[in-house]
Amino acid sequence: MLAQQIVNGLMLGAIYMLMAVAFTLAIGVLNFLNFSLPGLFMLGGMVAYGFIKLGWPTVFAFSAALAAAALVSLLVERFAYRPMQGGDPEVPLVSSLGFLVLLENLMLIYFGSDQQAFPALVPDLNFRFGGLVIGIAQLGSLVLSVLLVLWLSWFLNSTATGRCIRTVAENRDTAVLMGVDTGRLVPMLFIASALLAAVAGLLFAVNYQQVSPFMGEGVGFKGVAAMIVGGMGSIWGAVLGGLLIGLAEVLSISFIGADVVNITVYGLLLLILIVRPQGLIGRPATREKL
Amino acid sequence: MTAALSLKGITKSFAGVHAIQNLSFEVPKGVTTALIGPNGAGKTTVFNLVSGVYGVDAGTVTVNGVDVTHMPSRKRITTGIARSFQNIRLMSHLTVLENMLVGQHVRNSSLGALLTPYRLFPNHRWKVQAREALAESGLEEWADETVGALPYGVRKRIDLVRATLAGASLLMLDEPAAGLNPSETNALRDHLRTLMAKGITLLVVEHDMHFVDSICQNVVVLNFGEKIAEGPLSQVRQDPKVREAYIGSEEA
Amino acid sequence: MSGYLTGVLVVLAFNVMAAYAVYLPLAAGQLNLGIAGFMAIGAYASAFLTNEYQWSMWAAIPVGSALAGLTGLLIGIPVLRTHGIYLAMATFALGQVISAVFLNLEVVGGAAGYPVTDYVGPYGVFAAAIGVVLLMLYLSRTRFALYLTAVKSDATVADLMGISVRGIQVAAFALGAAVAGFGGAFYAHHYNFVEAQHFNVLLSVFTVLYVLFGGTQTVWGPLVGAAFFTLAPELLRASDQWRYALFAIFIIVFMAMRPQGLVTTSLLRFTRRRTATESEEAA
Amino acid sequence: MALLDVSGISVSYGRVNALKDVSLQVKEGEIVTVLGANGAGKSTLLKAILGAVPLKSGGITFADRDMSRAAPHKRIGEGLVLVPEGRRILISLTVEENLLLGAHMRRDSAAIGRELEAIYARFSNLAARRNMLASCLSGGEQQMLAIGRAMMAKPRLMMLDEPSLGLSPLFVQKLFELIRELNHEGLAVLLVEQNTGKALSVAHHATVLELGRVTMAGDPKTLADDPRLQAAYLGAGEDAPA
Repeated sequence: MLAQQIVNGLMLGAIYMLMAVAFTLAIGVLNFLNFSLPGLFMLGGMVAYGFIKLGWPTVFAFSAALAAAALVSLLVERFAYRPMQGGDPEVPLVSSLGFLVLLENLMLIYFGSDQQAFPALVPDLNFRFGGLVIGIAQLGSLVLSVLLVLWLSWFLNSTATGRCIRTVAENRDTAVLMGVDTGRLVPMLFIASALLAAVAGLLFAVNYQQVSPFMGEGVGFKGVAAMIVGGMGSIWGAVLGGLLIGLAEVLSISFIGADVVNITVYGLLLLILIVRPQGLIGRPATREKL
Repeated sequence: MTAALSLKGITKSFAGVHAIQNLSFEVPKGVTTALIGPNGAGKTTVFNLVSGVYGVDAGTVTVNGVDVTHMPSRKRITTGIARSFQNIRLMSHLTVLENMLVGQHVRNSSLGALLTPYRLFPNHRWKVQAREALAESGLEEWADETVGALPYGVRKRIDLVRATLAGASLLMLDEPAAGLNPSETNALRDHLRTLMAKGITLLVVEHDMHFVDSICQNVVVLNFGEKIAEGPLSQVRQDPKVREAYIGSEEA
Repeated sequence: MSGYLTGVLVVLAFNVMAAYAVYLPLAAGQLNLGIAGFMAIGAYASAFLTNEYQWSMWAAIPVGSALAGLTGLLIGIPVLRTHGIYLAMATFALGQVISAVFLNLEVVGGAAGYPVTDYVGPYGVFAAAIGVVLLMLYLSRTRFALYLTAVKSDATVADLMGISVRGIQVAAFALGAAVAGFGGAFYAHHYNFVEAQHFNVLLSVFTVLYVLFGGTQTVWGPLVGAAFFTLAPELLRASDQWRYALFAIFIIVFMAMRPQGLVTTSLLRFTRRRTATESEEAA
Repeated sequence: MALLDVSGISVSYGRVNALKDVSLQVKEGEIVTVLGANGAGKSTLLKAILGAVPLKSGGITFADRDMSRAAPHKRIGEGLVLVPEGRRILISLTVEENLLLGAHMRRDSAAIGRELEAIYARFSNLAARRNMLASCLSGGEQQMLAIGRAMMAKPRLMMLDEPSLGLSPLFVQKLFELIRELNHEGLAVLLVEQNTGKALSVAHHATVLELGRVTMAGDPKTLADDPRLQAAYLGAGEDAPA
């Protein structure tokens, strides 16, 4: 039924939304399409799974997962982003893909390639509104991701650090002349986007109760698609794009079939890029000055 | 006789700020003209409007009698106009000779030319011609060097030679003498005089007034995107508006 | 030649063809992250023609390649209006859509895969790869290659010099797509089986890796990159996962130290000069 | 002891030497101007003093601290600020956000609020547009915003890079009045200008750069009458009336 599918679509969309916002922070501020983020998403789910299996309390396992993602993200900054400044834009992209491949294979060596069952952490409680069934984990995740994005938006708009970040996004040279300490701010942004991706990974694990070394690819790439559909560099674009892609995926699965997901989702992306490359919310680029 | 370049009522604004306002002037054939004015007066913008990097908001641009106002930037070079760049825009991964071959494109643009394996023939016609042009400017020793690593003065000359290779009758040079040492400036002056002797018309943006004085017959002065004076430099220099624009009034 | 060595060299030949398909547009500054999609078009189209219409594969392979090139042309015209990351994402999406379409196309077997009747042996594949390399060497001697670099280096100035930047970009993109389709068509007829899952994102991405690793400044870069990536893992006697993990570390460290790639113009010039001096001294 | 002491600095971009052995001093409460034609290295000098381009040799001392290797944010934190060439207003931020950006390193929010109001009182045009995007300001208003933004960092020395660029004569007039006013309130100023006459009229000391070297320095009144100065701009000074 449609209303139920819309709820499910919004839930999946919330995860894409977090990923899209993570990508937006990297690309909007640092001009870096950071393909290690799907790996950090996976790391969030897998590390938490590993520690829970070892018998750690959930809170510690989750914290360890977030810390691991942040730490790896700092390595990405150091080895994929920092050395490439001023070079061809595709080089850091490829190095960050190297990190994705590395993380996936390290997890593969440790856990094997099978899907692992993530324990049910939230009591299996459902709310019913008429015919709608909403799981408590589902609702909690949706609320948490919306709150995260709202907080981030507030942070960027209303704090001194947020203004510095927006200054770097608009013009990095000007930011340096204004005394913005990019040496501190850039690693901070890498940590922030890693945490967003890892939280998305945790929410995914809790909701769908499964993790695997390759769980980041599909979700991560759809996060990129969501960011572009909404409009690169805009948080609200990422939100809109994430929800749209989530809905498109769930609705096409339930009304057409699982095999066509890539056609609808990436077809939508391709269409947007041809018709309106700047995305639904976004400004077109202007021609350079001589 | 048609002018090499004629601007009529050109207006351009960026984000609401007027960059060029109702600007009109002519560059007659064979009259070396300088476009001068304080920083930010809009000189480079004029070059960008003429070469088509930006479209004008109003007015017409005519090159050698051809109205190019609405012509795409790529086609304008076919009307006989070529330019150099203020910040030396050479293809830094290519060699000097290869940059020259790119500069020749407009005269050698057929599909056959595109697919001829010219690199297999050491004495290919177009290569010989490019080498000759380099030799004329004393640059032949650099021909096979990658441009990126060359000294500033050399790159500046390469930028100029590349512009001449389009076979244009009107050359627009954006600060050709900027950053050159005195002997390089003298060499440049000689080079430009050779071009003038070949019948090429020059329009020059330049800050070095000695240099302008030594080659230009006519001077157009811009300030705030408007023409404030025009005439020979010796006359323009006396103009109170020009002095105000450059030196500023002394009473605060 | 032992069966093992032949098998490795065949993989190398396919990787070389894919690498040049990525290299052509990349030399003009356009990152194609959907090369696997164009390989799929060449593979499926040529297989379909030999299977269903009993075409000779020597006719079907070029037609498959041409169809991939045509798709590149038709898609390239609208997509190449975008730049940089937008273009990379558009090609990425395109690759995903193409392989998803084949996955759902029942006339070519859908998800079950598509067996191919005609067979081309290893020497045929080698000849195809050598043909592609020769074509690239030829192109690298022409103004077309010069303009690719010019467009990448400074599109605005190239435009002002009268070069049709869009034309050059679309041509490079479509030609790259045709080369990918050519490789894909040989792939189908060598392995006698095509499945859409093979033409996935990782294939596209790894191909881009070879090319950037080898370096895009010279025509030799993709060849060296593909050779290294195909042969080096064979020498690493480790499990697949360790192999990939070590490889990923190697890529990260290498790109951080030498972002311009292994083979560069200055490297070539340096060795050429060295050999020239040495032969003079010998004489 | 001077507030700012630049001693023998050299800066190069790749192989090009942009500054060669440049020295100058700014004392407390002083306006010093740096003059020179396009490409003489004036902007590079200011960026080097701020720390945005590295020194090849020489040293910079500000308020008795060696700043030769300090990052820009350290120097700005000490009260050494730059109003950059072309104003560099952030157009995706509002007017007020641009001003607050200037104070981003300070934690004394009450004082920041007071100074914000003081700036609005001084520039009523900015007050009226405080919540609008900075892109809607005119050129002159943008210059006021750039100076206001620099003031929000509580500067002891303000460096201005070609502040009169692209401004109408009326606004240039206002701008120099403002510079003089700020100086009377105790701010030291290092001013780079193309508008030589104006700059010399407000300065206590002047330095002329040519091709990255100091060629003249001294009292502005004496320099103003020096024919060599005119020659540096308009060429052939002999036939022009002084």
